[in-house]
Amino acid sequence: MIPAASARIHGELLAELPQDLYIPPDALEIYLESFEGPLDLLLYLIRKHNLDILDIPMADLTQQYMDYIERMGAGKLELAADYLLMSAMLIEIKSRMLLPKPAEIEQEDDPRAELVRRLLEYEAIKLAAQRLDDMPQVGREMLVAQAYYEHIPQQQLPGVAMDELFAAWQDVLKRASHFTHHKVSREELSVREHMSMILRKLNAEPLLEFVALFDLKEGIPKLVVCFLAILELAREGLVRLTQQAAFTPIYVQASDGLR
Amino acid sequence: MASVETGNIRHLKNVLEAALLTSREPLSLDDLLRLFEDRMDRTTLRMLLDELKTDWQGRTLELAQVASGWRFQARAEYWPYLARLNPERPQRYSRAVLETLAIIAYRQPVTRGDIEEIRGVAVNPNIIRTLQERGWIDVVGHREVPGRPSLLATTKTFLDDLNLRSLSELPPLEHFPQHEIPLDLE
Amino acid sequence: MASVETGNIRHLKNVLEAALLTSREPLSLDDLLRLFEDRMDRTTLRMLLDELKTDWQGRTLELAQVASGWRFQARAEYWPYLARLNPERPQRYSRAVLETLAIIAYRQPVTRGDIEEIRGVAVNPNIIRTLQERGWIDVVGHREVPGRPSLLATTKTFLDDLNLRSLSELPPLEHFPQHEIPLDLE
Repeated sequence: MIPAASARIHGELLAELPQDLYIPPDALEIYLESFEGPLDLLLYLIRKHNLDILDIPMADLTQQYMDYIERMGAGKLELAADYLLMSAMLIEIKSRMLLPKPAEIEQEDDPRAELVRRLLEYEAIKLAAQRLDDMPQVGREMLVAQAYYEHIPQQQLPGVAMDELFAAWQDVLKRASHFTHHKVSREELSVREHMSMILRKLNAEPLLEFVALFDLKEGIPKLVVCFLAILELAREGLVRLTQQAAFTPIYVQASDGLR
Repeated sequence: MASVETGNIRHLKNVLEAALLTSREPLSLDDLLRLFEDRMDRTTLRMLLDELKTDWQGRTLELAQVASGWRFQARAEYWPYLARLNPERPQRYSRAVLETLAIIAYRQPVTRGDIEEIRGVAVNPNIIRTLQERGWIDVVGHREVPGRPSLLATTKTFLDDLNLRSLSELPPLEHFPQHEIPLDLE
Repeated sequence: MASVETGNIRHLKNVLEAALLTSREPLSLDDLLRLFEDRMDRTTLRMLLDELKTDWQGRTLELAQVASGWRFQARAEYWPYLARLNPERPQRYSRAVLETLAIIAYRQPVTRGDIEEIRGVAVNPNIIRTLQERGWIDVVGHREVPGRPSLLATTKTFLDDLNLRSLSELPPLEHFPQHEIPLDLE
C-alpha cells in the first residue's frame, strides 16, 4: 500500500546514507544535497530504517550539529539552518515527553502529533511531485500541432482616444507656456468648430449671403456661436464681409476666394 | 444559425481544422468564433468541433480539449518516434522545483511561507522564478498579513501542458495513514 | 530497404505525418531519417513524402518543400481566416502626430505655420498627409498671406471616430465654470 519512500539518490551514495541522524561531517554537503530538507531526511530514516527518531540520543545529535556549524563555511549555513531547526524541534518534543504527563492530556497536545502531521503532508506532496513529473508534458513527450501558415498582416489603423488627444494638447501648451492666450474653453471650441464649418460652406460656394450661414432651427445658443465664428473669421482675415449700402444684404466671402 | 448547408459545413470544418493545425496554443471557443465573419453560435461551433474530432479518430493526431481550449496533439503511440527528433531531451526539473509545483498545484493559493512550512526548508527564489518563466504559476493576490506576501496559483498553461482540463483532473493527493509513522503515538 | 510491406507503408507515412504536423521548423531528410530505428534509404523516404503529399491534396494543409526541408502549411485560401486569429496589434500614432492633431482640433482652422509656431518645431509634411489620409483633417480654405497656406480643420469622420458629437465635447484645457457661458445646452 505504501510506496517505498525513495530518497532518489545516485546509486553510489546509497550505501553511505546515514542509519540515524548522525552525518559524518566531511559528507555533510553531499547529504544536504541528497535530501530536500530535514523532513525528507526524517522520512527516509523512518521509511527505510524503521528508525524511531525520538529514540536518538539528543545530546550527541546536538553536539554533532554544533560541530557542523563550526566546520561549515557561511555559504552553507542557510541549508544547515533547516536541519538545526528540525533537531531543535525533536529535542523539544523529547524534552516535553520526559515531563510528567497530566492524565487528561488531549491528543492534539501531543508534541509528536504536529511532527507526524507535517511528515505525512510532506510525504503526500513528495509523491504528488513525482507523479506530476511522470505525467506526459507538452514539449517533452507530447507534441502539439503547429503547422506553418503565411501570416497576412491585417492593417489596423491606429486609434486615438479623447484623453490621449487632450494629453497631447496639454503637452503642447506646457512646452509653449508663453502662449497664455491658448486657454480653451467649451464655447471657444464651439466657435472654432463653426469657423471650420463656415469655411467649408464658402469652399463650396465662394459668396454667401450672411443670413444663409445661420440655420434658425438650431436655436439661439448655436446662432450666437455662428455669429461669433463669423466675427472671429473676419478678425483673423479669413473671410471678408461686404455690404453695398445700409440695410442691403451682407455678403460673406472667403478671403482666398477673392483672387 | 438556423441551418447550415452541407457544403458549408465542410468549409467551416476545414477552416477550424486549418486554424487548429497551425496554432501553437490551444484555441478557445471565443478564438474560434473570431475565425468566422458571419456570426456563429457556440452550439454550432461545438457540434463542428465534435464532428472534426470524430473525423480525426484513428489518425495521427487527435483533437483534444484542455484547460484553455482545443488543440490537435500527436497520439501517444507516435511519441517514441517524435522523441528521436530531439535527441537532447528537455531537462527535467529538480525535486525542489517539482515539490514546490506540487504544493502550489494542490494547496493553491499559497504563499512562499506556506511552501516553506510544508517542505521544511527555505524556498530558493529561483525556483519560483523558474515556474513563473515557464508560465505554470503566477501571482493571484496577496495575503493580508504583514509584508503582504504574494499568493501563488497554477495557470491554465500548466493545465494545458499537462493535458488537463481542470485541476480536478490532477491525480488525487494520497494521504498516508497516520499509524505508518512509528512515533509511538498510540 | 528492399521492400516495405503495404501495412508498414501506412505506418511509416503516419510517423512522418505526425512529425511534420508537430514540428515548428521544416524537417530535413536527415531529420526525418532519424525518426526510424531501422535504417531507411533516402529514396524510400522521398517516395513516402511524395505519397503523403498526394494524400493531403485538396485538404486544408499542403506538404511543401522549402529551403530547409519539408513542412505542412495551410493552403492560401485559409490565410485570411487565420489572420483573424492574430490581428496585428494596432499601431500607435507618434507624439508629433498626436500633438499636430490636438492643435488642429483645438485651434482650427490653422495653417501648418500656425502649428509650427505653437509646437516650436517644423511640421513634417508626412504628419499632415497621415492625418489627411486617415480622413481626420482636411483643407477648409487658404489664408490670404504670401504662399496662401492651407487652413486645416478636423472633419466629421474625426468626430465620429472619437465618438464625439461636436468639438465642444473635447475636454477644455482649463475649467473656469464661472466664465463658462452655456452656449451649447440643448
